[in-house]
Amino acid sequence: MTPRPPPLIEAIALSKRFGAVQALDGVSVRFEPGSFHALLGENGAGKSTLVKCLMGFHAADSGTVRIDGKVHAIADPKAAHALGLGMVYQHFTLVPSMTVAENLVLARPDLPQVIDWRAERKGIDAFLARMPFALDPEAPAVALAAGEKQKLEILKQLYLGARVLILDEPTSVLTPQEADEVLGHARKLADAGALTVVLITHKFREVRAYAREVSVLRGGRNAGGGSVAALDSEALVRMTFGERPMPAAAQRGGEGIGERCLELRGLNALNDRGAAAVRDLTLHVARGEIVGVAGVSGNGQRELVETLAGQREPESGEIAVAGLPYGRTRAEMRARGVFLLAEEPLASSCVRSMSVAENLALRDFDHAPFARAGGRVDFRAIEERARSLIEAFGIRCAGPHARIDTLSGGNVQRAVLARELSGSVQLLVAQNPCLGLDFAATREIRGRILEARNRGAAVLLVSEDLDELLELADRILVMLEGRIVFETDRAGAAAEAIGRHMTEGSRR
Amino acid sequence: MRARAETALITAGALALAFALFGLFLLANRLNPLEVYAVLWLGGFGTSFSLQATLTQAAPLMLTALCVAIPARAGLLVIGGEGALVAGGVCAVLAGVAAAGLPAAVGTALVCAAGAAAGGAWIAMAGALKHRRGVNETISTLLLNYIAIALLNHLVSGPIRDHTVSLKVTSWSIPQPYMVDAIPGVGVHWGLALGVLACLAAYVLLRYSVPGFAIAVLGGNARAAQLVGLPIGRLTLLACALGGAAAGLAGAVEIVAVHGAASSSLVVGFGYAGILVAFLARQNPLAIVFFAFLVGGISASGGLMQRRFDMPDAATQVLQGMIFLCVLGSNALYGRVRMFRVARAGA
Amino acid sequence: MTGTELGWWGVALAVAGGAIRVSTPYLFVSLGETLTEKSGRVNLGLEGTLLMGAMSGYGASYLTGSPWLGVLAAAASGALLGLLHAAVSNLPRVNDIAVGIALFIFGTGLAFFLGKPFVQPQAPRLPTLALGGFSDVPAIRAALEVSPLFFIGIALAFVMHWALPNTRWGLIVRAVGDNAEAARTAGYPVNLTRTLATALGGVFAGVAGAFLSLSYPGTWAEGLSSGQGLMAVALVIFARWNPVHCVWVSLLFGGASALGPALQTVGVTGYYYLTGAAPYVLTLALLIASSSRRHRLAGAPGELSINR
Amino acid sequence: MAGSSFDSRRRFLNEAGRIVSAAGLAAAWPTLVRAQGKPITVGFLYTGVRQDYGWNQAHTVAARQISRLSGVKVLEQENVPETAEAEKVMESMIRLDGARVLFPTSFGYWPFILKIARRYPEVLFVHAGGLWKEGDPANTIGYRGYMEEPHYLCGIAAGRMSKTGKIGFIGAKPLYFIFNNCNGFILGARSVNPKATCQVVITGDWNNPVKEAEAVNSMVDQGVDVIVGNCDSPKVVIETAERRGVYSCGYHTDLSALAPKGFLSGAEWNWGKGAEFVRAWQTKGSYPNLLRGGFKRDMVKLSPFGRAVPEAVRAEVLKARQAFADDTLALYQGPLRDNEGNMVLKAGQRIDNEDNKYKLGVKFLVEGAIGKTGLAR
Repeated sequence: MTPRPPPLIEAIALSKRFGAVQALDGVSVRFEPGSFHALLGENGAGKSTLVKCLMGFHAADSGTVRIDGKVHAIADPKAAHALGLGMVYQHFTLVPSMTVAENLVLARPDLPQVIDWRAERKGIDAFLARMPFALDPEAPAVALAAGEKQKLEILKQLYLGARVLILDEPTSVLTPQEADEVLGHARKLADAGALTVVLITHKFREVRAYAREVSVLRGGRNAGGGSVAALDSEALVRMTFGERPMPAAAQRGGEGIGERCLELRGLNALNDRGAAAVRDLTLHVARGEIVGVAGVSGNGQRELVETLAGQREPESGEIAVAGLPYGRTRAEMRARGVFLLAEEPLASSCVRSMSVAENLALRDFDHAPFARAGGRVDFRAIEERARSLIEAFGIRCAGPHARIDTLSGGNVQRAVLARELSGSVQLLVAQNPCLGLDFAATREIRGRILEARNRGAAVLLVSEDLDELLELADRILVMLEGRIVFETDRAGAAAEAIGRHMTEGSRR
Repeated sequence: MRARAETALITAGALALAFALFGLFLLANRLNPLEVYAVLWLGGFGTSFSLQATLTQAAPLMLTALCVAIPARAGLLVIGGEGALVAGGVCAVLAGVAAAGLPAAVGTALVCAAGAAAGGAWIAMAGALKHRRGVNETISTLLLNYIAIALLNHLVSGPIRDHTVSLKVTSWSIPQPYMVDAIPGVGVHWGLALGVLACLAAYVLLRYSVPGFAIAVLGGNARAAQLVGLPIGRLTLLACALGGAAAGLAGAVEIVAVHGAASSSLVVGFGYAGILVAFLARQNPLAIVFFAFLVGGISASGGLMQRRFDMPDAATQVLQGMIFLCVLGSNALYGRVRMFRVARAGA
Repeated sequence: MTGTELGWWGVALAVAGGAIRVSTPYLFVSLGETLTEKSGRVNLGLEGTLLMGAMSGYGASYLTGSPWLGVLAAAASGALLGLLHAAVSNLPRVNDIAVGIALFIFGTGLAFFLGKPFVQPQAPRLPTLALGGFSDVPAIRAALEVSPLFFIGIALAFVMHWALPNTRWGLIVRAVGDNAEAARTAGYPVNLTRTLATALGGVFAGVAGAFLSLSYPGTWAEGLSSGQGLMAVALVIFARWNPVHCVWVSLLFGGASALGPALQTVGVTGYYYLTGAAPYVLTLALLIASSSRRHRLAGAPGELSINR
Repeated sequence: MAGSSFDSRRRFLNEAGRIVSAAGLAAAWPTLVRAQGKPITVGFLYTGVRQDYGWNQAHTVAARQISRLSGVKVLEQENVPETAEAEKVMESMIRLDGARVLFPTSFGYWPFILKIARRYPEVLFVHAGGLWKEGDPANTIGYRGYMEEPHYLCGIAAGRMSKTGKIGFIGAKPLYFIFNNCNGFILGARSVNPKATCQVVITGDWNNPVKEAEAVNSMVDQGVDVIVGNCDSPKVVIETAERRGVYSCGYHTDLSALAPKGFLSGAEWNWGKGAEFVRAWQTKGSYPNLLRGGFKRDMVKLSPFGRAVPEAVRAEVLKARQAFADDTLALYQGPLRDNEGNMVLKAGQRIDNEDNKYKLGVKFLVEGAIGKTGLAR
């Protein structure tokens, strides 16, 4: 099929409100045909809402969308596909049990009732030949690595004849090396004039390396933009973060590094699909020390934290806390002061149907004063303690009886923080504690983690946010494909070197 | 408190809808719904005698409903009440026969305990398979039902058969003193008292006890339960064992209060009816007492409706099916009813 | 009469003949449930659908005189109950397994309620194909007197096996059952697809019922079904959601049911209950062997409520 | 779906009534009509469906007959399980419907009758199990026909008509009366064909169409060409036998309509005595507490012969029936071995046809039976 040039996409004064939140407030943006346009902004700046309006997922409250000059009301994704718009989402939209070929063909609107697979395969092979990266059409999607899945998502949109490809934070699940490969190919396709690429990201590195134009959003409003070449990084930072002062580094205090608290030796664990996720991992965390584990998600960090949390059985290797083998039982957690901040607090460490007070008591409802003689739970005591914690940790909620799933993300994390840090913490394991939180909440939570460290707790901080690690960690390890591949102490830590190790020796 | 009112209103609405639909069904079969419902009231609830009949039906349902409700609290969907009841009945008889010669009350208590233990073990098997091997508990308890019934029939017609009884194929019978008769003045066997007590105990245990709270955490979010180090395996087994014990007790009651021996009369669908009662009560043990009474009343009135209107006995099943579907459908309304939205938003 | 003393060889023949006769209802319910579960929904109510099919099939055949019209009526009643199951299960926060049990109670009650007038009369039965003509041994001829529904069932198994990967609807059903979010993003209606799949599953179960009442054992009675509908879910797991495997699994279940009576005719008595329960024990054993704590059963659709 | 009007249902019930041969009733009819007495309500309880061609339908015939008595209103309730519910249903009929005579037809209701009979002396409980013994309440009656006698007659027909000399007996459960019927059937057949053998299959359920059909098929595969089924509803056994082109004998009611070609004859109940009990209770007359009998007391009947039965065989069977009626033919008489070779009755030993105690204790199958009772000796 002869590639028609991609259309000019113009969004004029788009506004969209979700309940109390004004997600978009009169945003205008213009994607030139064949350009590689980055949409930059913090989490919650309105990037996703904007493109979802373009793709017809949401109907904008006001404002118009013009394609090649003609105004279009895009009712749903099907209409957007018809106009040549295609989008790749952060979460995968693949059918695991289907092969690459089936996933490609599935999305086609004009799929005949009976599929002639010989003809389809010829079409797919010809299409793949034109593409910069190759995938085995017969491979089931479930067996693909994260990077290959992302490539298949992109191939799916191109196979559908998308001429405007919107990538929503595509590299969050890729190794930097895989991200470079994917974005590099996208850039080549855009330069060839066959495709307009819109990259939604909050990573300056990617904007500088690949985008030609950039538009910055802040708080749902236009915050500047233009050609990347003409803007230096200071300008980009100012547009993205506005005049806010850079987060003041919390003061580091405490009596310095004590003896070893957490020791892992030769730890192995599998992921949900039975593939090796944590490979022969050895590390230790001493009292009064924050050890950061850097790495792009999908390299075994989730499985490591789940193993420490008791949510996953290790295949082999030893886990020791305070010198003793750690079986992740409730008694050991209590005796040795082991606490954990999971990545999605509501999904991993709270019970949605229970109240805030009950969730705060998950760790100690079976001990006095909350458990009375004869195994009776004293709900009054639980409620009293909850009131004091809500006070102390500033949890905004409708009181201790409110269901926890009625609280905002930040407040849920504060509640979990209150539960985990109000005791005598010897070892704290935290995974992406500030994921998706607003600026103020992030600063407060990082402050509390540092306080725990200053009080002598050993902290293992697993995070995909390099800035967070640089700010908090005394020592930073890099985890790649289930192994520790690099270590640096706080002084010698350089974002560039850590970034390289996060990518070196990647699979291909 | 507001959430409880919401549940009551929506469930009442669903029941009203079900009775309305059944009314249409009666009209389609040239029967006057009002007359039928009058007889249903008379047969199930109208006179002191019909209340007795209803309570007789309701007693086993309370226990088999707990076999669904308690595991549901731990997030498991168990439909093995029928098998646990049968296992309970058989072991109750074996215990009674083996421990003959005890004082009556002790004997009866022992027989009931054996029944409960057997039922508990039977469903705990499904709990163990779920925890250790990841086998889905709904399917395994369904299969265990059929296996239990086959074992019952095999044992009763062979190894433990009482050959002196020419009346029917039945097992040895327990010593006569271990049998109990009706609760004086109520005209219903002691199974009723045991059923109500079991529901109360289950409510208090699940709501106020430490293991009950732990089971609720497991049922609410298994990952959170793991994170705070709760013993998932033991809690799963405990929830299944308690549920199975309730159904096993129902089997033992059929022995000590009704038949005196195990036979195919143990397999009459109390297990499956318990699933209906548990879902009507939305797995709340206190509400089970009420809905067992309601479902028992419908079944008890089935006979009178049959006699007065020459209506097939299956009519009560059709009505129960409609009630079940309407109440399940009403789950969609929670959080949607404007009046209660404030309760849910907790603003 | 050339009735030779067949002895043990007779048992094998009886089990083979029995396997074919008794397996057909298992085949249809397992194919129906496979399709329903491929779309991500479990229908435990097939026992009620089976009985409704048996009743409406027998009734229609009696009233119209044509057994094939009976099969059609059974299919229609199956579709209606399937649609009812889908209608309630499509609602938010409704557990499709509980809806299945509700339909098991409702369908069984409705079948026995409406079926009262048909217990007495005799309805014309489905014809059978006499495939044993070549042999003069009556037992072989009898064993090979097979209902056309058996072959239709096998044909449908292969058609479904071909259709799932090779037709548009097949892909949509598999997508909806494995990753509903992905199907929704690709613009396919999840609930509508599941409704159709459950309705079609109901049709299969209805036809299974018609076989019981119009072909073998060929009567309408309240004790007709003995859990074939409920067992469909276990059969499908046994067959790993593969339609062609459903054929072998059904033959296995049919053979086990025929084993009991056949053994007795050669004097092996006293175990009729245990041989009857053999299929259930087998299924449970397989379930235990093939399940693992970590990942789902091979071939299991992702959205199945019994897998999460 | 088919219409579900109740009129068509009533039509079928009457049709069932017509099937029963009117002859048996005609004799007793005049005496029943004359009896006057205060109006009375009679309640029937069934474990299954009334028109099952089987056990329940046989009782429905008696219920029809009783309903035609003057001043009698009959209530019927189906599918009453043998649990505590049965007790409540009986009480419900007494208290809510004012029933004064109850016919709990199923075998398993007897213990519940004993439990409540003393509480309702004004109600007569009539049970078809024939299990009344000294000490049981006076207002209860146990009556039952010796069905082994008509089975013996069917055995004669089977012995004569069978070409392979192999006949088949399908029993529901391993109970004494099932074994008596089976022994009667075999003894009848061997009285005319000493080498005849009988396959015995126990299905294990009172009502399991699939197993019953499988049993018939596997028997016919073994060369059996005459089959009788002792389960709640013999409809499936008769129909399957007819389809396999072999002879069949009926049980409970007259099933000749279901097997025009292969039907030989059948053993039928005659619960007619029930009407006499009702009349006695109505008029405060006397009634027996235990009534068991065969042809001599007209408590059992033989179905009309099928087309296939030649004149000679009919005559032979009717002669034997007369012998039973005159009590000159004893079913169990020595020398008699069981199918495991033990001598059960020595030569000259004769068991009276109404020796209830002996018959209750039968745990053996006579010589020629292939199969085991599964009962400890």
